[in-house]
Amino acid sequence: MAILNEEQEMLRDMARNWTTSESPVAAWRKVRSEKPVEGYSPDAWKTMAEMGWAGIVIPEPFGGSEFGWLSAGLVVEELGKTLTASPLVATTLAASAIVLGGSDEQKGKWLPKLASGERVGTLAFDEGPRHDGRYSAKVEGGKLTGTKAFVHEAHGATLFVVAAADGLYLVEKGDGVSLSDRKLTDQRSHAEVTFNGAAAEKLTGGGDTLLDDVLDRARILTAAEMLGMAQQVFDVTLDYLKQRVQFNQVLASFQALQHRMADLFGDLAMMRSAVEGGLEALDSGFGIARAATVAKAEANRVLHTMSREGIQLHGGIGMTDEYDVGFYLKRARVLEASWGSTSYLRNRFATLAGY
Amino acid sequence: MAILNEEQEMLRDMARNWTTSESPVAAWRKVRSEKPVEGYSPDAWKTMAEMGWAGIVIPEPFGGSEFGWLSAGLVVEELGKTLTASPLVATTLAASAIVLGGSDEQKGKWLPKLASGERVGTLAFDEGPRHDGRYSAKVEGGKLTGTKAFVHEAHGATLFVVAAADGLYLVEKGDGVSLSDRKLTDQRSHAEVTFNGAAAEKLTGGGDTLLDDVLDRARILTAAEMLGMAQQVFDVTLDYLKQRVQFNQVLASFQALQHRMADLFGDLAMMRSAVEGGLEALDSGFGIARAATVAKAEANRVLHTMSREGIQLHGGIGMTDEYDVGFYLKRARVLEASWGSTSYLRNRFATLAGY
Amino acid sequence: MATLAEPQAASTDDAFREEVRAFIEKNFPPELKGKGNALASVEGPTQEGPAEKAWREAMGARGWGVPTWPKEYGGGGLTRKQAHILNEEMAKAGAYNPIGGMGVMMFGPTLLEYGSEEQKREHIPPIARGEIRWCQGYSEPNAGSDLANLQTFAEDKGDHYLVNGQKTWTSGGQWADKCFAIVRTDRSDKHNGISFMLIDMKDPGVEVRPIQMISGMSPFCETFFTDVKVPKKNLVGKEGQGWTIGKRLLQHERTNLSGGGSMARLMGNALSDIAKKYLETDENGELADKVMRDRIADFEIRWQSFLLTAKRAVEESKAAGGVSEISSVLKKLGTKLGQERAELLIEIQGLQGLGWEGEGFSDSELSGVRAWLFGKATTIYGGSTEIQNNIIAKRVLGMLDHQ
Amino acid sequence: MATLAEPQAASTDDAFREEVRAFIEKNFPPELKGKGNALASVEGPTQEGPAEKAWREAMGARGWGVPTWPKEYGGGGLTRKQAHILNEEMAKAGAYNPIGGMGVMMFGPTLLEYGSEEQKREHIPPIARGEIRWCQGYSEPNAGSDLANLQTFAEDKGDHYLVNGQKTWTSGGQWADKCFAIVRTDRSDKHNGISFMLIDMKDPGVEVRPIQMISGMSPFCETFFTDVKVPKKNLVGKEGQGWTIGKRLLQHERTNLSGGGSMARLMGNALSDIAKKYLETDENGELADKVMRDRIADFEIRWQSFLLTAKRAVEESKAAGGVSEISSVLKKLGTKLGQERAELLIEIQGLQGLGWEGEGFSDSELSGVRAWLFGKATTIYGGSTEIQNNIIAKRVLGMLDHQ
Repeated sequence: MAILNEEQEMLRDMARNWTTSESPVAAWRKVRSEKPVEGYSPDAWKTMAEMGWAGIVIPEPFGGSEFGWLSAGLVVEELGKTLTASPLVATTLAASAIVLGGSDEQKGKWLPKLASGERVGTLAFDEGPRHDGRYSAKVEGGKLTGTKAFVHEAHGATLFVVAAADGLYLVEKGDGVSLSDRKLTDQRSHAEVTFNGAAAEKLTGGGDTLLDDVLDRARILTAAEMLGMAQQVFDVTLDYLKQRVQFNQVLASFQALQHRMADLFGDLAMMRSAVEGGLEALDSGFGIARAATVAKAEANRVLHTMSREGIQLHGGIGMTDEYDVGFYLKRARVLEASWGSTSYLRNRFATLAGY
Repeated sequence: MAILNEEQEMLRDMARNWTTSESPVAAWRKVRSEKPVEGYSPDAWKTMAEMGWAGIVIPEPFGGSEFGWLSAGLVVEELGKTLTASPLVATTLAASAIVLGGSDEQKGKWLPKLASGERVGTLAFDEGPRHDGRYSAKVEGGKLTGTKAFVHEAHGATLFVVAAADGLYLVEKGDGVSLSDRKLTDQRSHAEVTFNGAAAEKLTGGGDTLLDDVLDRARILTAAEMLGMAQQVFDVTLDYLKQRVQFNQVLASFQALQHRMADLFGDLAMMRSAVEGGLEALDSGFGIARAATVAKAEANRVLHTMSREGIQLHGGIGMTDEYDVGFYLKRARVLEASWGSTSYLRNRFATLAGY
Repeated sequence: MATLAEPQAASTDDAFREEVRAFIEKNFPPELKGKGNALASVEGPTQEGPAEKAWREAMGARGWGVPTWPKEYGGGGLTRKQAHILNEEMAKAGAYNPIGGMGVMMFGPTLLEYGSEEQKREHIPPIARGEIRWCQGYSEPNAGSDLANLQTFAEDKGDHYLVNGQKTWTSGGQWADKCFAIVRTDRSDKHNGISFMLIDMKDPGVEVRPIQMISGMSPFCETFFTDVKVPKKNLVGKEGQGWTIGKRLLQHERTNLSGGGSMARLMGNALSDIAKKYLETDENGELADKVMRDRIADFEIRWQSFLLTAKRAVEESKAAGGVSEISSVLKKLGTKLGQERAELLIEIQGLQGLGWEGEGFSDSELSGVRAWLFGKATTIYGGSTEIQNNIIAKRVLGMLDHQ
Repeated sequence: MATLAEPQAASTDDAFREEVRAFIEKNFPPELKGKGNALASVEGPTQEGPAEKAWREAMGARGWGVPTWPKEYGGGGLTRKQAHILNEEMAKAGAYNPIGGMGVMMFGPTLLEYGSEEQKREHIPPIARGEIRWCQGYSEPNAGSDLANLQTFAEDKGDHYLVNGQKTWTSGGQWADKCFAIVRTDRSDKHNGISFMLIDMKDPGVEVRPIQMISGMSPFCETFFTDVKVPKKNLVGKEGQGWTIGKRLLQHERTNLSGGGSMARLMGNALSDIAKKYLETDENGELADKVMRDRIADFEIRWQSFLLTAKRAVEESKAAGGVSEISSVLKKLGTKLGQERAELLIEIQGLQGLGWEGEGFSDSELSGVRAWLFGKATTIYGGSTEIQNNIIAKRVLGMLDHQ
């Protein structure tokens, strides 16, 4: 765990208390069975916004707290632990695109609404089933046309940050914007979003690297959610092994399982370092691209193994819907495939390093 | 283990008895310290030839026994177990090139001498430190010019099968052929061989696939040697674990080590199937290219792990020159890099399968 | 090398091949071409239409659904070679074996070995005709991999046993007609106090609750026995022999889980063919993503090597006689590779390979996701990989526990 | 986010940086630029020329070879920040710390913690000046990872101990002046019967036999003690405290093996730089072999993540005070990655990367092979990976053995 300042510790404790008491995995089960149209509980989102979480990376003049990315990561990690369904990551990323690339006017118009939770934002970038950095959506005369695949939190979003061939645009939900459900195995909100001559406003700031800068943030914050998931799978698996008795011994006493847990513990340590390294890079402003690549690649690698081993080490009951551990597996693969598969990220790492 | 016929069982038992009593690893230690110029014991090679091993794949009319490739593989596997230094693999491969691509005259001239062990043959194909299928050696007016890297058994060989840009050629040791030592970590015979206008005779038979056909044989027979090595490392490691006491328990009783041995046992089973599958494909004549690729790729994969785990599971003593297990590690990497690295072979597998 | 030909055997085989072709020609309904085996699926039954029924009955009448079982109990009485020819010809014609399930894969072979003459005559023919579904009553809530810890008790009541207790992971319990179960008949002896018996799922006191799995399906049940009367003739072998018979059955299960049955079903098309559909190819027709191409080749090479191992195990056990200890190795390897394949498949398809339901996904994409999730169970049931590792280390390699 | 600046500390640091620069300028012999630290190498000593000697003495006089050790015992008395600045400036100037070895890495920190005032005054200053080589007397033929099984016995003879027994894996025993050893002083108590004492390697009765390793080198010895007299003042701590002190020293060893010392030495240039030398690049300057490129990136990402973990461990242990239990995790991860790197390096170079001796290979190729082989020991010595796994599982994760 990174060394936190007082403000960060407070924030983390607040998030941990809230998820534990108000938004445990049971809350996700409720969302799953009640199927609210947004894909999350609007009440929970309202509470989160009231606690100021939607504005953590938004500057104070625009209604945010500007606590920074490490702080945002701490909250998202806690949400990951209990699989809390919310548009917090998506909204934070949309806000960061505006912070980086918006004009003063755009910032003044949108950031306060995102910070207050009044608006839910999301990134609508990829056009195919995998993140490949190719964007063909076109804007002519202020009207955007193109189709975006598997947009996270599309059902609740009213503001889309859209990657077109020539840059990023803001598009409001409304005329020319239509959704088609894409229900993935994590059963969260995903949709194909079609823009058919929708009114679009360009983000003209942020320079040539704006798109990549936003993607780096998406990778790091997603990795933070994955870190929470991996930590939780590890913790519940360890607990299970300590309690379950087989052949008259607790499973935790079997050396083969001890060594596998030691391996997972080492992997988890590396994942945490990589993710916190990414968050700290964002706060310091140095080496972000590389740190983002390392953070998401490590998150992919470790959560992949952790979610698989979590099931195996639970044995049969881990395969049942009644137990939570399967949810982490399903969500893990969706996040793994978002904003860069492991192989995409290795390619990017090599390119950044010049080989 | 493949189902053997009587003749094959006899041959394997003969090889096993000979290596166990006459050519254990101690024999290799003797070769290593006495440094005979050929890189192996000429007496041992003489005995092997007298037992008929050099002619196993050579047709009867040319002085061989024509027992076939599975038989050759059984002998080579036993040699691999005790790390017997010999030019048997190299000579068998050179002979197979002549069997496949030689004219009747060439067969009559060379095969009997290879079968009797009077001549040692070897393949001089690769021109760089890795097998890449590119050959630039040129022949003009019957004179071959080019440099071949890391030729196995070059010091004892008097007949080279050389890959030139337009096909395979036979070159005798002599004028225009010079050697430069390349002492590798396995301390066996390897040299850079320079052909400077050396007299060369083309192998005109065998069609377009001659080169690949010979390479497939090289891959399979090398894999058979690797199989013997892997089997031996597994066996001595298992013995060691059953004897060594730590914390008042034999190491074999530790579950973490039990599960690792079970993994290695499974890998070894797969390696054996792949290698025997390759040998059987050569005997049946069906699906050779694919089987050769699978055989060497699996040999590379499993022996890599086995040689590494063999050291680790032996602990400190496995790191000493006094123990044998380190020799297998060193030889393993040399063979792994010969006739196709794992990644080269995967590429070939995909190409053969059309993707 | 010369191969010894057996001209007479060969001509007999040729004649048999002709017989099979004619049978298929006459009996296999063309509309079923390319369809799978419904009854054999652990995912649950599908409705049997008239064509399916006709085909099952035709195969059942010949005993060809269980081709190597003895004719006297309704099997085909074929040699392994003939059974192989039958499979080849069915594959060529797009036909399939309509008779399968746990009765065929596990219970039948075990009963043929341990059952009484009367039991064989009663139970084997309906299995051979594909009329009866069997389920397995092994696991209990506190006895997953640790079967010696069984609690379900069968009390001796003279002419019958009175069975009480709870089983779990009963495959297809909600669709099964009968259950082969191991139950405790003696509380004083952990291993020798277990017996193998057959329970009618329609009997009073049998209650079944499907378990929902992470794949969304419910192929397994919790099964509750409350004062269920089981006639004494339904005891297989002797009282106390359940541990031996039960383990033998597990060997058949392992062989099926890895070698032929489930694994092959899980596999389907070559990964590379699917990859060519989902990923770009370059000017040579190769996958443009060389890293993914390398990983697919890595998998397919090992899969090839596994298939060779399964084949070798069959040859060796035939040479040695009986089921080989290598079944543990095959189960461990095959299930691991199956899971690897499912993960690779998802990665090849990207988010398109993670669809759960609704619009935007093809049937094969959706079933791929369910199979990926369900496949996580393959390294847990039938003796988990950890248990197989223990078996390999101790029984095969002789690595003994601390005494 | 705003960072609280500390203007005064910063200006002090700047002054210190200037001081370091001036010192290097004045004392570092330019001909040594880019050379490594001979004394610290486990591979054996190299001859010390006049320039090396001058540089070592200059650094030793300042105590900057052990920058954070107390001044009163010959250390530098620097803060961690200052030590960091010293390292930075040396790196910039191509200079190096000429003072190292087991005395610096393991024994010194342990003696500073557990030694008597007299012992510190006697032993620390020569280490700080780089004058004395220490070796480690821990392992025995039947007590490798299992130190509680120690047999070497020190018999109490009033004013001295009489030591008899055999040690093995004594690093650099043939070049060492002194040995810190754990020996048994009480046969009736496995753990509490062990004491930590200092033995002069020149004493009569000490005999050393180098062990040849698979890498061809002999960095370790077997050491035999026959009636060796060890004065009582050479007992560190109390009798019976050897287990506690010995384990503490191992924590320092682990930290060094993973975090900073050996690992960094093993590393050298980035793999990708080496790969660009040995492999083809395409028109974009990328490695043309995309599969190898992917594997190198895989390694380098994890290496990056490991370095971040080592950094985090330092920060956290500073925050918590003392050496952290995470040293086991670092040792395990760092040594594994080091071995992986060595294997990858060989694969990148093909057979050119497997040279043993003689013509045709560069020095760095040859030393890469030796390092690859020697590196196989890193997961064995200093507490094998298996032992680290036990420590992590039991002490960190609380997974207890069957009681």
